[in-house]
Amino acid sequence: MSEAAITDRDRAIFEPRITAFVCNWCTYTGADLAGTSRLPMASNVRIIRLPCTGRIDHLFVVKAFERGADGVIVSGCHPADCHYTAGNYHARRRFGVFRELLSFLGVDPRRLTFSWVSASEGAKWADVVNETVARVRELGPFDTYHRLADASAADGDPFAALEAAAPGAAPQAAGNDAALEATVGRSAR
Amino acid sequence: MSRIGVFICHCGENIARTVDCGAVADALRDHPGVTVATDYKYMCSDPGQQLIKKAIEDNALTGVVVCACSPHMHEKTFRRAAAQAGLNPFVVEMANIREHCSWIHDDREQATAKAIDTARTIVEKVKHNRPLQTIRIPVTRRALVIGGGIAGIQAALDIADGGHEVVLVEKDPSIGGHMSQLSETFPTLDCSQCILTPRMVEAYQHPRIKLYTWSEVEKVDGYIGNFSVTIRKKARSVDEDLCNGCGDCQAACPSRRIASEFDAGLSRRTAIYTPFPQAVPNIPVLDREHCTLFKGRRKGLAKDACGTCKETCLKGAIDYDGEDTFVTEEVGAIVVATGFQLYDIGREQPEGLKGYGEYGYGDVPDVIDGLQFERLASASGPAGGKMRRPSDGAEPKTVVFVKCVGSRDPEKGMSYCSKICCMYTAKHTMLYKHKVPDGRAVVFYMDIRAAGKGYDEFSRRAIEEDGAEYIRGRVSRIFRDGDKVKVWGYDTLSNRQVVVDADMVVLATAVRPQPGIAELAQKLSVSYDQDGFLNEAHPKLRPVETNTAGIYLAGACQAPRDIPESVAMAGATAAKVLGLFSADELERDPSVALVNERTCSGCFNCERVCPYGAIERRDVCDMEGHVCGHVAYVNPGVCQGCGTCVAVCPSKSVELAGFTDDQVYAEINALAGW
Amino acid sequence: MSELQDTARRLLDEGAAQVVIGWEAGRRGARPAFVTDAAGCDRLIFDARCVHDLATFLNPRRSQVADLGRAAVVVKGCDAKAVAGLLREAQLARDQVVLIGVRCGGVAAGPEGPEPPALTADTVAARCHGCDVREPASVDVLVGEPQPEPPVAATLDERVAALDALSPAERLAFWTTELSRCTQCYACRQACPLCYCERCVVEKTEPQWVETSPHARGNFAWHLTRAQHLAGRCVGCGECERACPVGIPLGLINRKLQQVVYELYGYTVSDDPAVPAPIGAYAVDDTQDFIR
Amino acid sequence: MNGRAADSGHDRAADGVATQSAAPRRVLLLTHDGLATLVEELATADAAAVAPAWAGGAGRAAGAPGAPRETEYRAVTGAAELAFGGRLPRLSLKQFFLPPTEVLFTWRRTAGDVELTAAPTDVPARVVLGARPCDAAALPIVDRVMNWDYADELWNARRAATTVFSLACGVEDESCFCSAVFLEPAATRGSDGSLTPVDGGYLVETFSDKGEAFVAAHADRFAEPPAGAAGDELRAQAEAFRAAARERVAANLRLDHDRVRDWLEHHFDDPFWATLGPRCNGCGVCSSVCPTCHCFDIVDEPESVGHGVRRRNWDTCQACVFTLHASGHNPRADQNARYRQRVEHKFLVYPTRFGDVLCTGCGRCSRACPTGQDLSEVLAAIDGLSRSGAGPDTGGAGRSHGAEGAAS
Repeated sequence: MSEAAITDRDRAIFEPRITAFVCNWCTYTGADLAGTSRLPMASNVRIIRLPCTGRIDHLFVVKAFERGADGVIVSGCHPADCHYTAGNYHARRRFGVFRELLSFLGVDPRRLTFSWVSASEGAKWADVVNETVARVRELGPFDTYHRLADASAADGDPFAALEAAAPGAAPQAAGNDAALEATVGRSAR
Repeated sequence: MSRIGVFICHCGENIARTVDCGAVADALRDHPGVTVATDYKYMCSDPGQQLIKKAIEDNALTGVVVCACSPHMHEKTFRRAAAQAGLNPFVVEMANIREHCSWIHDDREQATAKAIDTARTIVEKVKHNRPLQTIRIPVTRRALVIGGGIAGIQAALDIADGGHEVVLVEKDPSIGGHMSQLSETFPTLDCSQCILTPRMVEAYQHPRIKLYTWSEVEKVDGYIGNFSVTIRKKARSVDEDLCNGCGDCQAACPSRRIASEFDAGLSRRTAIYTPFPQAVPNIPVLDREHCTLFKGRRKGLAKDACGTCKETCLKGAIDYDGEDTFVTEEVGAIVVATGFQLYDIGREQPEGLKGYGEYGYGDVPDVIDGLQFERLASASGPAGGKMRRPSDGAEPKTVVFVKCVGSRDPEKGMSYCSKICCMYTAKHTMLYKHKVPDGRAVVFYMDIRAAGKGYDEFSRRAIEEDGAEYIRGRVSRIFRDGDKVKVWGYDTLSNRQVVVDADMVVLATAVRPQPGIAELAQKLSVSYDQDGFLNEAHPKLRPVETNTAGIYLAGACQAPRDIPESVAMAGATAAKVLGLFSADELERDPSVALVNERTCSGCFNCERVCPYGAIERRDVCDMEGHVCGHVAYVNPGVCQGCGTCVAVCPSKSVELAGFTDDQVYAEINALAGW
Repeated sequence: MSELQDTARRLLDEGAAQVVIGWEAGRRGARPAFVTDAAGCDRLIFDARCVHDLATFLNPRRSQVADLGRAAVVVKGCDAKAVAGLLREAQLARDQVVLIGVRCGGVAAGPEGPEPPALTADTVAARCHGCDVREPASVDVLVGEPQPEPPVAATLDERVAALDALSPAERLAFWTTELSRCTQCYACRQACPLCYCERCVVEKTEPQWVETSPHARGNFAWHLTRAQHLAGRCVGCGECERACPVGIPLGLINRKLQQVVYELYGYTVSDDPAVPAPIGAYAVDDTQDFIR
Repeated sequence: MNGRAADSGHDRAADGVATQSAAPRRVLLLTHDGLATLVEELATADAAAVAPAWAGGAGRAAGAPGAPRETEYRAVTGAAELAFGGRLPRLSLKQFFLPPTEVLFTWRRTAGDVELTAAPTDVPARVVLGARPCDAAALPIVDRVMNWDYADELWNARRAATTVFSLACGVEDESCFCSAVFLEPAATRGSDGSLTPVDGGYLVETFSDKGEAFVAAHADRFAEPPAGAAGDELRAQAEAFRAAARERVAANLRLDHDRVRDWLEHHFDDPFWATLGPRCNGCGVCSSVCPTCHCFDIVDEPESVGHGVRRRNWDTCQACVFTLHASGHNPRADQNARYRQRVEHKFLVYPTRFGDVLCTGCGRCSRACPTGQDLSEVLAAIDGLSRSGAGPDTGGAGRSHGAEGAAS
């Protein structure tokens, strides 16, 4: 089942759910500034505050998607501004890799926003929020990921899978043969 | 089972205008683990806080969530209130429904929904908050100051005057540093030694300052409040207690041809020597490198080749057999004030620097650097303060000054500006013109950078009153031409070549950190930049602190600094140290990392990423007590709570108090199906 | 062969090692062997069937191996990289182990067969393509004749590129199908020389970040985590994929990440333990065009 | 006790004589075309058909280079997918009765109360065509465990809903040893019916009511075997096929179970075990692919606040955490102990309780093991040790490691 099929759902009623992991010193404070400056922005983002982007684990992002997020924002201090001097540098490397990994496994990178938002960039935070919401609204709900567990409500039991006809269930196992010959070519070693 | 109280603040109309606070309270009342949920006009007001305290007492709450403004605004307020009601302050969290909600949304329905989500998220987090205790670390209220230049002396004096003991370590035989070599200082042209010497003596005689000269820091263990420093006292060969500084030994010493470091090589000294008459302490050291006796011993001669100083010394203070000794000092804070060196641009260049052979420095005796000029100009200098050039002692009638030699030159030298050269060159031209009124002072410059109180006026005075000739342009070549020194330069303003037949040339060479700075930085686990200057913790907000808590920076070890800046930094470090010493215990935020030693695999990713060197390796022993592995340990005194170690731990064996995996997981989980 | 056996015998006789970890011919093909006496050294072989990454047995948590005493391990180039990884990450001290390096001309896809197969583009392991350590450095003994370049295999890069060419939705469908077969038996983890954790993250239950249930959701979390933890560390020995009982193409993911760390940080896994891994380090001017 | 019902009287006699095929109730003929049509009509009907099919998977599915493609049991929709006569399927039939993960119940917390919803046990009817006899035989063996002190509804429901037709096996390779564990390549234990290849199709035999019912429901697809010589000829072909296979597998391994059990009972601390552990990765692939390994783990997985699912997942005694105590103590401290556990459970513990062995000799564990641990080889070694009456001080002690060394 392709995402396209799902996103046919009427977008008017689709309100993206975005989970944001932000550092306490720059982005969270920047978001505070956006508030004190009364900058209106989409209400689709839920912020989780952490001391530093260095603390943000790739598992947070995975769990957010598992728990129904359609998009994720990771935001912290600009390079050289890190309250802890290097946390954001380490985060930049880990997420530089993880973003590629997610994309390779089929999570559209457009569902992820990484940004540097300083404590003085309230307006930039508003932009980051609005752009992300608009982009994810365009992509539609991430039900394919949210449903992965039901997908194998199949429970690896092909019979159940036949009934559920859910994506990824064992009957499609043969599917990748075709997919493979077509795309990945030779049988792997 | 959690018993959480949720308190929703209207913030007058600020929140209530767009968020239906009553609805939030109703929604949260049904949330698992919530015991009370109420809204109120101003939670931060006194009655508001009373309301929370009463709820805590009446319902034996295990956690509190205040839905109001940003935690940056009032977290402290509410944590204090909860503490007064007998609740651990760290089980109190704020849900930001003002800055992050009511102030940025107009749709009442959406805003209220978001406020409810936010509140639920924080409630779920608080279910996993653990009571935390403020970390207290005992503080040894003694300080170590490394470097006895003006910065080190000032820091030592300020700390000692503040009532705490200071250990001052200087690698040279005397304190005083570069400032003691200067003749006059800008922008006032007052005599350098006249203002410095009293400070040196004051430091020497201060009851709370323990001075180690001819000594170096060998090893540094421990952490803020609890450093243990091993100091190498280099063999002085002179008993500091017996010696009375009479100077007979120096008068008697047969080897008298050794280039004087103090006079920047422009004069000669003896093997046993005090670097300069006002040296503090006024106790000589025996330079074993050049001493005839020790040369002999190194050759393996059966009988000592000399012994004159020992014979001369009436106090019997000379000891040829003394070795380096080590002392350990316990201190709570360390001030690094190791200062600078001038870029030696001669032909021999270490560490892959190119140097400036074309300027003839080191080959042409009358081409000297700024420090040598200071000695020439100094009343206590080799020429007694008369303007005499090194080669033949003649009075130079034309002196060329070249600025930015090795500075602002990424190609061949340093990319940074050495900052002090513009001012001291202006000073040099003045000193010269005052001594040789009919002489020419020609200055080649790139820019004149004279920011600072009275600085621009000073350099203008050099040009307008003392008639220094400033030529904007670089010098391509300097070479000997008979008894002249030819200077080929280019005037970029009039766009023509300039050739000057000079009698002497003064090069304003770049300011560089002291040799061996990298080794010292490693001992202190302080980082340094590509040029070797030590890194401050934050370029704007923490300019005199380092990333290693308890270690501070003063003067030119951090970047090129002039005297007033160095003194100001020294004062700043003293203020930091005195602040640290204001109590026997150092209080720290308890949100620090903790390693689960049972599941730690000892891969030390945490150690690699920790910006503060807070990770230590601990042995794991088997039942027989043999070391069978290593695990990481986070020193709570050093940890700053960034949590970078947590994210790189593959087995999730590190937790960050206040932001544990449990807490974050619960927050994410709370957002499911919003 | 005899050179390898003699070396092993000598090390045991001299007491330089109490056990030699190498390969022997089992009934179904080559397999790891643990030789503790000189006589047993005759069993040692090295040929194209010796695919196993023996560095796996140096994991300090494998007490049943440690109990055999100080080990001498036979390493191919790729195995040497894994050993370097263990040294780099403080799981092993260099003086704890004797390394017998073998010059390697490539190995087959699997250890099966009574005889080593002739290496052709069809039989050679994909991992051998572009191998840069055919003659392990920093070993204590190096045995065997210089070997020819292995034949060019169906390279993983082509297959990765094929997947890259798909749309995210197509890739998600592809991997959902692949990963739905995963039973989270963790054979991939156990076969990995660098998965040595005392307590794997999936075994941390408070909280349970990675669901251990082998539904596609848990399987995605597991394989994302496994791959992320191996980024910049994976030596590409391919043991995870070979161990997988349901044929999940893990090699594609590992290869992709090797490409990524190279493209982003110019890093390739080295057999020199002194070369630091890319994750856990950083450069101030690291690429950040993915960051707004 | 639906599960037991399926075990239509094939329990091996306790005297240790190998189980022979039971006398068929009915003998029929199924042509290749008939099979194809049958599969298609089953796919369209409610009753899904599981059969060995060509394995999917971009991974190293093909096994050794040049080796025939791997197969897997899967619900098939067309004859093209069928891999009858292909290699032994990657995983056994177990997954259709004890799935790698299954929901036990979901919980939802409503104000003050918790609401539980148990997983449904109304499994739709299903048929397995072409099960390997060693996989079919595993079902009644595991039935005993699943109905020992507690009747496992989910297992039993799936057993009751499933009709199993096995396919007489031509023997996979040297790792097969069904004949050493009271079975044979054409064993009918656990089968409601069987197929045996003959010219033009398969000779079909039924052994249970379920088998009977199935052929009756699809009567058009099955034909009576021709009378007279032609029929005898077919029966002869079938018997020849079985005989050849029987002979082929017999060469692989012979065991004296009583002696093996006795040796295991008295050599818990034998040095022999320390010769097996070092090679073991502890990955438990052997358990995953094993038709009789049935250990499971139970986990609660939250879906959101106050809402979650309790699941049952495959587990393995080869994993370190399988026996790890909360205290940090682990009674099975190393892989030596864990590998011993696997052998002892199958050939000592289960036999002692149920008078049987927890193994059907399919050899999957030997084929799948990434480090070449070979169960038939290990059993042969134990058989040898028990024969030589080796005490704890010999038998591999301080000898070359690996079963071979120990056996020599």
